[in-house]
Amino acid sequence: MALVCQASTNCMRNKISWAEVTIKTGQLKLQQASVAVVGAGGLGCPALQYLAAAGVGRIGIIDHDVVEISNLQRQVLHTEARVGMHKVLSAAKAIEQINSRIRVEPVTSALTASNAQTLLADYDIILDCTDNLPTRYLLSDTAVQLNRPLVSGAAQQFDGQLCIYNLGPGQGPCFRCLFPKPPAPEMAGSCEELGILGAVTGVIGTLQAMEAIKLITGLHDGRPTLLMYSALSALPFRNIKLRARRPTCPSCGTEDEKVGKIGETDYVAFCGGQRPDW
Amino acid sequence: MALVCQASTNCMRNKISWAEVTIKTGQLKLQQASVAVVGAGGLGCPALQYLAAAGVGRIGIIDHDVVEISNLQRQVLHTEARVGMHKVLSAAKAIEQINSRIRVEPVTSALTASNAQTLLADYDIILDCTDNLPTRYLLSDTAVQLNRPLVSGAAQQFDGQLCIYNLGPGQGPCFRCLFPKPPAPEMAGSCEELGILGAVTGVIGTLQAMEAIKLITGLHDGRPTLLMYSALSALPFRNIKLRARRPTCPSCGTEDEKVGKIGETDYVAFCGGQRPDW
Amino acid sequence: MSATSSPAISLKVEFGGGLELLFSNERSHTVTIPARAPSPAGADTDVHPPGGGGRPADIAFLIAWLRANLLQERAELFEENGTVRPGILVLVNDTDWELEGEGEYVLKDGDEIVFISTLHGG
Amino acid sequence: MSATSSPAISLKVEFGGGLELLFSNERSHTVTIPARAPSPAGADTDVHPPGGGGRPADIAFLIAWLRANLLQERAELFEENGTVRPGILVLVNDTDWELEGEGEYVLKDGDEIVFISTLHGG
Ligand SMILES: [Zn+2]
Ligand SMILES: [Zn+2]
Repeated sequence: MALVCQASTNCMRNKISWAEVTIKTGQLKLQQASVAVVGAGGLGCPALQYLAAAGVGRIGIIDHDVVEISNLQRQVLHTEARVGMHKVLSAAKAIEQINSRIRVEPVTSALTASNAQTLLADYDIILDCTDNLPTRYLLSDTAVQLNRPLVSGAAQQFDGQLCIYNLGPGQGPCFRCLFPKPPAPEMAGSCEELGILGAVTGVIGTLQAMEAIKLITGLHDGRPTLLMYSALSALPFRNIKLRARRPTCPSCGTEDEKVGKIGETDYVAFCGGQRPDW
Repeated sequence: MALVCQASTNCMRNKISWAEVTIKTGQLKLQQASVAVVGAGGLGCPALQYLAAAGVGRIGIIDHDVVEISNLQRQVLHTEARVGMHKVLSAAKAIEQINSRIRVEPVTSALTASNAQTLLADYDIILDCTDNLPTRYLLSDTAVQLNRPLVSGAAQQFDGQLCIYNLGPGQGPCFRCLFPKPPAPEMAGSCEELGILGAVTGVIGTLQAMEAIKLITGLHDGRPTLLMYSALSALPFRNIKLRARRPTCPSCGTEDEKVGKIGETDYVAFCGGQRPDW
Repeated sequence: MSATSSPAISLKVEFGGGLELLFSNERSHTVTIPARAPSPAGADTDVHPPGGGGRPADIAFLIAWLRANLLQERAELFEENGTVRPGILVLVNDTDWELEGEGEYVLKDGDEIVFISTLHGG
Repeated sequence: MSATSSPAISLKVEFGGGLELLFSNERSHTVTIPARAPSPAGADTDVHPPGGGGRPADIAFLIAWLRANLLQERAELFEENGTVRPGILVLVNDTDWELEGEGEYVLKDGDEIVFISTLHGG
């Protein structure tokens, strides 16, 4: 269902057969795939929308927040009528209206170091659509432990970032390889303080769905890259070629070269003490 | 409502005041703005979603099609329950659920050379979210006649294009300046033949909303560019610097330098005789 | 580098918007073309004399060269009267060729030239 | 071009992910820095002798230069132990600096160097 391709004669048929074959087998792979989306907010809504429209067979959604009226300026699956409902249930309802054949698995618990592996083990791909750094580090470590690619999106004000961490088991870097320390809390700000333009999360969240679809259908080239988006820049998109994983990374590094441990990490403390308001 | 920015103290307040001011005045401008979206399909759905979420005060939607089940793989505002309904009414319903303060003006007529100026004259900005070339040329000519920027999106298979035509009255090129002739029908194919990956229309449609928001809030830099998107390429986004309008353009050219006329053009015939199946 | 008799320049050539169908359905090509066009078109005052007569290779020459050497079918959908068919947009290193002199732009080694048609779906 | 006593190189430097707050809240800067670092760090065997001693300007030198000349406040949020604070990613012409030798990458005129932190919102 992801791609429609009907028989027809008025174009160069032989030339598009490759695309057709790819598309047909891709549809089957999508139906058989499972994706976990962590966060049903600004990034999660468009990601869920396009995963569902593409026909991904099973979709898990993890988020403990409830819909607030102020969310509606960028969290486009939620509605005024569903304010107060758990975001994952609101999103599940929206997905069901688009494509009732999708199996949606909503989880209303917060993701924590103690439940992350259990909640995520049963999915092929994990999408990081969260809005805070402690969960981002936790998700990266969990994806490494479970050997899953982590399609990570982030947005602030007019800017976005997109990266698949832990790409091709053991090849691409994890979040900790690139950013071994979180930014200073003074600079990080909160979503509330800085504001996010809804269309920025829309672009990044949709691209997260796209990357997941490429991974599922075998259309991803396997090279780790970071996409930077700046809505107001004269060059709005930059594609950055990334390093391989870092052998000394405490998370994804080679067993006897790892420097530091993360087993007992308190994720919140690591990101600046008292849980900040992001 | 487009951007939330609340008072807070734990970051460098003086440094983000510019962003704050921009955001506050931007919200007012959005409320007072009007945008016409032509086409409530793959591009129109995400564009409408983010225009509505951003709080654009008045949104016109023009499309004569009705929702079909096969649309749902990329036209994310429509639902299984609304199959058979006019797309513009389905989209209006979805927008109302997101933001009931938006004034939505649905038009179920097809856009034609005889009604285009009347239907579009009352909007500040026009979005081309259509799926066929004759309407694309008609919209470009109409935008020139009405002196409106035309935020144009297009998608096929894994590729997309985004451009603001007729940008800054008389400065940027119109669609005809860049593409004086449509591609040969043998090469154009149809959406049905070629298939479109839903997430591609999602990316381009969301970026169309972004460009409209930038124009409305005064954040656009006024330089004409063409954004090319190729979902499978190692360099997925390319930003192309464009020419100014062409003085000899039959549509937007200087009055006594124009070559050719388009007044009596039959748009369908111009694009290859019998109306093709796009 | 390759200094002696026939200097050549290497270019990255891309096709999009359906034009790739005419070129083995490959979007991305690396081509090596002569640094000088065999038959001079306009001014003959050579800026770079080595390699004999003719004019320095420009985009007009590249279009002819692609038609003769890379195009697989339906030449009339790509070339018309010594330039590209109207409706094909040419990009020189991510800039509209109109800003670079169109067919008269003199090619440099490593240039990236893109030929696209408009997309129309939505 | 500017040939005589103090050769310099011009770079495009960008900041993102909040780091711009430390640099006058401007993301994009064009800076001109000495082509040679005043105090040699490691190997002294000069590849490009003009301009006197020292080592050719590398990214480690750029970081020190930015700290001394462009940074407006809170130096400890940018620089730490002669390199960037961990958590800052450095990009050299759209490539992760780790693939380019990190601080030892020797700068060329026209290089584009980007410093970013991770974003976290969603
Ligand atoms: Zn790692
Ligand atoms: Zn024109």
